[in-house]
Amino acid sequence: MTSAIQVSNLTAGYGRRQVLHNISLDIEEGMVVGIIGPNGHGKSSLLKVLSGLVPATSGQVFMGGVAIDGMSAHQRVAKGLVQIPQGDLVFPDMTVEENLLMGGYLAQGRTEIDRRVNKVYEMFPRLAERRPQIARTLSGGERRMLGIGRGLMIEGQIMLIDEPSLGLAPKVIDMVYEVLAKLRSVSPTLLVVEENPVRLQAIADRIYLMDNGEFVWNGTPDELSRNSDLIATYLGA
Amino acid sequence: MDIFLQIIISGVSLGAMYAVGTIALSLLWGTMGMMNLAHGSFIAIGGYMAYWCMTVMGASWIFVLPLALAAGMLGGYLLYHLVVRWMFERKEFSVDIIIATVAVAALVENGLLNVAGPEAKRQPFSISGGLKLGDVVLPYQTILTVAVAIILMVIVLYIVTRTKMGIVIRAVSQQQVASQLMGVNVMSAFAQAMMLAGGVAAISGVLVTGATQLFPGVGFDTTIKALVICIIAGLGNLRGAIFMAFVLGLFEVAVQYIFGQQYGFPAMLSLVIVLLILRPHGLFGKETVERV
Amino acid sequence: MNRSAQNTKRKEIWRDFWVGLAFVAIAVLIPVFDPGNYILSQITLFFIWAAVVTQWNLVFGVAGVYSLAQMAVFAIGGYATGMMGLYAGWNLWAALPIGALAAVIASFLIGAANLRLRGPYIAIMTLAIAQVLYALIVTDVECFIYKGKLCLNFTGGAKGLIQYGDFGFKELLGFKYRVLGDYYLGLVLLILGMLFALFIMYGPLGATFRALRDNRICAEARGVDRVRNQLLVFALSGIFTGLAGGVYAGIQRTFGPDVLSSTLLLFLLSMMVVGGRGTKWGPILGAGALMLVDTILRDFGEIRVAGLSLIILVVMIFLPRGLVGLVEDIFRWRPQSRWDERVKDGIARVDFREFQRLRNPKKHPLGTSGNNG
Amino acid sequence: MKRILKPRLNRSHNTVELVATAEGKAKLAERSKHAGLLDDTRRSFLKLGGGGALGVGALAMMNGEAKAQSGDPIPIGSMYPLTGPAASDGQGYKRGVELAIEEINDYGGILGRPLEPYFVDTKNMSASEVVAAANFLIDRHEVHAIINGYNIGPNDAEYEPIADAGIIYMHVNTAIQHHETVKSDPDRYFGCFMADPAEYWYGAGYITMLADLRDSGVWTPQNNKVAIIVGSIPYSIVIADAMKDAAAEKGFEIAFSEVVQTPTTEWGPVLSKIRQIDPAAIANTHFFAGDIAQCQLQFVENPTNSLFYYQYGALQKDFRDIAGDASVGALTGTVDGLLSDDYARPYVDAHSAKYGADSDPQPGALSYGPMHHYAIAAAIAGGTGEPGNHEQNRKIAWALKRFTFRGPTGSYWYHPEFQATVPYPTFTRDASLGHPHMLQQIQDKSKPPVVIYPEPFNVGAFQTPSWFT
Repeated sequence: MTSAIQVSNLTAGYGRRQVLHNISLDIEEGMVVGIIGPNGHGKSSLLKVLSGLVPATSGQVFMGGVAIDGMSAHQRVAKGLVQIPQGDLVFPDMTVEENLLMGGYLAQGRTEIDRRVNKVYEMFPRLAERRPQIARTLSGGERRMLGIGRGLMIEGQIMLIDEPSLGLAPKVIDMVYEVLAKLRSVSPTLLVVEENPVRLQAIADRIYLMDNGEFVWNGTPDELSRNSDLIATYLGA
Repeated sequence: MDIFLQIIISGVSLGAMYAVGTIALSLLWGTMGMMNLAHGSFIAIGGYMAYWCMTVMGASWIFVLPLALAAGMLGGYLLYHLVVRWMFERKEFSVDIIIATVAVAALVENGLLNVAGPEAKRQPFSISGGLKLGDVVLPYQTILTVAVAIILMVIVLYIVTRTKMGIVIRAVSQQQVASQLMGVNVMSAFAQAMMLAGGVAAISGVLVTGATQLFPGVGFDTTIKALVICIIAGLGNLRGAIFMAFVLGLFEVAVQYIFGQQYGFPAMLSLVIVLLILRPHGLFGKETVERV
Repeated sequence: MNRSAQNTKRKEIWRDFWVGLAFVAIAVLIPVFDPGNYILSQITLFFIWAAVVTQWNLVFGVAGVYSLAQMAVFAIGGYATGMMGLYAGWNLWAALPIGALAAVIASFLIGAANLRLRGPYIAIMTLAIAQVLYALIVTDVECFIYKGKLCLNFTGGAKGLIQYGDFGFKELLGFKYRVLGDYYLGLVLLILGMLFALFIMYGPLGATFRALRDNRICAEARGVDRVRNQLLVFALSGIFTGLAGGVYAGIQRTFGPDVLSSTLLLFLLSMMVVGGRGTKWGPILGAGALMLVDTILRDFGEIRVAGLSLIILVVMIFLPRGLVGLVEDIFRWRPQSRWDERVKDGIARVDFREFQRLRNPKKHPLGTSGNNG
Repeated sequence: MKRILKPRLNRSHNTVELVATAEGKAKLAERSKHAGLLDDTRRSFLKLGGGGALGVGALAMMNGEAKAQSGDPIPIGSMYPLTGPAASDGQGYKRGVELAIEEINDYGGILGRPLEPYFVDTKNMSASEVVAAANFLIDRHEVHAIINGYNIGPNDAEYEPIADAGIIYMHVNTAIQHHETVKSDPDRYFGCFMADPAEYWYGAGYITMLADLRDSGVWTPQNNKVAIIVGSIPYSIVIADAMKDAAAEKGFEIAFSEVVQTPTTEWGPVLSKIRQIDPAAIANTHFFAGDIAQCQLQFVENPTNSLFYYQYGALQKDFRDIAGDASVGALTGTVDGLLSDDYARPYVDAHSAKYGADSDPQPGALSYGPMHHYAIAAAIAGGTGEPGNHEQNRKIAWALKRFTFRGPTGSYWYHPEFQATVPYPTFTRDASLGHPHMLQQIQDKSKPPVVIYPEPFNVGAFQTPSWFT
């Protein structure tokens, strides 16, 4: 199997403060990988370094065997690396449709964009209903769907999803994970960051545990659920 | 009756000038959150291009607007790459850019002073005469200015709401990080926005100087009034701004007529103060959600 | 506050003490070298502008309220002082407190008018207030009193107030040394104004103002009364601004609406930004730097304005934290990092919790970190 | 005999002078009906011209005999707005000084020492800017004299550093306040000269001119109403006030007067109010050329049968350029006008040779004359005086007052009491002592306005404006 994204000895930080220490990671094509860990220990930072929002201090990132370190965020998107950011970074003063159109920014041709939009509406019928509505007036769950749908518009090979369940009601989280499960069948490689592993265990092939900017453990979801020490120490559950 | 008509016509003339001068300012503010106090420089550049084209080169008036558009776009491009992009990421951008663009305005004014001289000039791209309505005259220049203001507004609105470029500019202004994650080159989107605004401002400069006169500091007054209008209309609300430009023009002229010329501007500013106290987000502005 | 924070604070106070002492010592000694009236009067002007900017910095930099009405407050202080001299016949020394009082009231009202506004709206609102003041003064054309054939308007009109007296240095020191009287008066004004500003910035009020600036919603949620504090910071900044207006009126012996001009306003605003807004020494450093540049450029006639603008632009582009930031970097041998800036806003919005964690509490001894919750 | 001027004038600085002048003016009016005035003034005019010629020649002669003690350049300062809204005037004054200094240096400078000019920009003309500029010129360049244009803001605050240094200061601030300041301490302000008559005289002069036009029969007013549009700076206001004072005496009624906040370009409301009154004459005392050109354009769109008079700004080329055809027929007046006679021609020619035919010689004339006058006076006094050399500068001040100089805008005779020039015929009956207060009319948009009043400076006749029906 070929690796979709490969990270070797990555360090990064903000100013003088180092946040990620020597991270290495190899994700094979079509895999769903979850990263869990306590709040504020570098999970989101790792995604931002991967997507190019935050520069790495050292180390390398390869996509399909090609180094992408020097690329800016928008160039990485063009290579097929999609990040769905944490919270709702939707465009608040644009309609649902316009938000989706922005997702299709790199797509060529009206018909292609229409095809993708319709695909997203199929996946999220709620969004189709809300088509002309201004994004800021959507509910939290709808906005999260919009964020994911917008990400799907790019049709990239790799999707980095940052805390999809953050701040949502359990019912809505169920919906979000239904969608993620569907995504798994569509095929792109997924890297999902979550604070809590419970939901992730259902869809992930492999789970990494991050603490203080380092991976301290990795294994399959089954192994995780069997390791009570780990759960007690890090996840407090 | 004539007096009433006269007030309407003077008010519309003034309002047309305000309106045409407001569009570019409102555009930049609405998209980039940038209060461009160098707006007046673009107005002056447009005016001087017209003067240069028709008086110095002796060319036809046909070339004036394209030339002004090109000069304004170039100016917008330069302003973005030389100044704006360096401070855009800062937290205090909204204040920093005020000071920076004032410095740019002073620089441009000084340059024009040294190159073109301090004298007030007649800007030749204008129509004299007017339509006789009884004892009152509706100047053709006013009709032209109103027409161009509305055409510019329609074009700008079309670009911003209907074209890909417009959607991208709006997206970038609302959510930079997300735009990047959609594959948008934020820098070039802003450069485009500034070029559009620069071109529109330069064209408005041709109109404004045609109705008044041309000198290096010509844009300052228009800028101040345009700012006031944008604020009253609400952040970046282009349609509201155009509407308010005419309302304020009429209001100013009516006050001038009833209470005396000297009270026009202070009354307009007082109205702004009262409006802002009552409606802190402008008349047509939305309450923005504050980011924590 | 824990012990180490207290230690840093004490260290900081001592540092400010020595910086201040050095500044005062130099300022006191300059006239000994007899640099001429021109230099002395330019430095006097610097003292006055620096005094205004330090007070403005409390509102603009520390409390983060983008008010552009500071020169209007200054003007009201100056006009009130001059009018007390002209119409009530008061000695200007006695009129100074009245000027300060008038300025405090005006500043308070301006703060009240802005309570519901934020960001650039405040800038426009305050600019409009200053412009209305200007327009009302220059259109005041009724003769209020006659002095000989001279018609004097109530406010002095566009011409400005005249003949309200001065501080009496002419009689006390003679024509030749009157400049020295002005000089030391300006210095005393700046020293007192700076002490006042430091006192506020070190005190609990300063911490509250900063908390409101950095995160209004969190601060309000924790029970900070924004309305009360905004009114307070406006009123407090009015005291020495009004006094500075009075001192300026007494030194110039004429006080006109040109102090409300946008050129002067932006010159002073540039002082604050170039120096480093929200910092303790930025306003003085910025005022000194810009006065110096402006003075040097006086030799260059027409390009003086252009030169000044260019320098302001360069500083703004390359030194985002102002000259104070540059000085800090020089002493710490640490280059400014763009990512430092970015993390403070853009990126930080994405992950606010991470942002909080990243804050280095040592960098902010009076720290925002303690007040942000 | 009927006194022409109201008591308020007599409350002024110089009762005796003014009353005498008032009587003189009455006589003048009477005599002008016969042809006597012409002869009188023509004679003094010739005398005057001769004096001017002597002036330049004298400087050359004195230079020839001078044994130069030193060839060091003499620093001369100037401080006016070179940037900002009044830059147009400031740049003009700068050219006037440059041109005069070039000419003086061609003749060998002052007693063999060339002059070297230093210019400072006073930006917004505020008190602090101008005082700083004066201090700068004195301390840094040690200028021996400041030959200036005008600054609006300082209210004579700049007199203090200049008086401390004891140098010569000649300006055209056109402000009555100069009289008061000088009279308050003549010994201290010995070096401060105002090289043009105070704005105060404009108002009375304008009404007099209207009356003369009416009385001579070239203009038949439709009624006795006069409307005044008042600019919002003191200069404009003082003039308007003086017009109001003088109107009734000449049989006019001020039917309308309104302050306009300037600068402005929208004149619709005020013009429509005036239109309702339909006055015989309108005066606009705002003086920015571009603004009042708009006023004229908007007036002509829908005119009334009124003479339209503009203060000063209409003299400038900008006014005619902007108003174009609409400018023809407009009246303007000044006590600072560039004369259209043979005496002024060399200046005009030199100006267009140096700065191009397109340049406007009007503002430069106001600094050009005083610069020459100073050079001659300094040569007579035996040299210039640096800051601190009160003794030498007092000699120059004496020479400036003693020897009248004829410049391109009229005669520089400084009144001994208030050290400012005076207007002819409003203040002095002797054309050789005054700056002529001229009424001018634009009769061709491509040419400077034509002087139509007073004798002997007039070169053309009043024409009924084209907008009259």
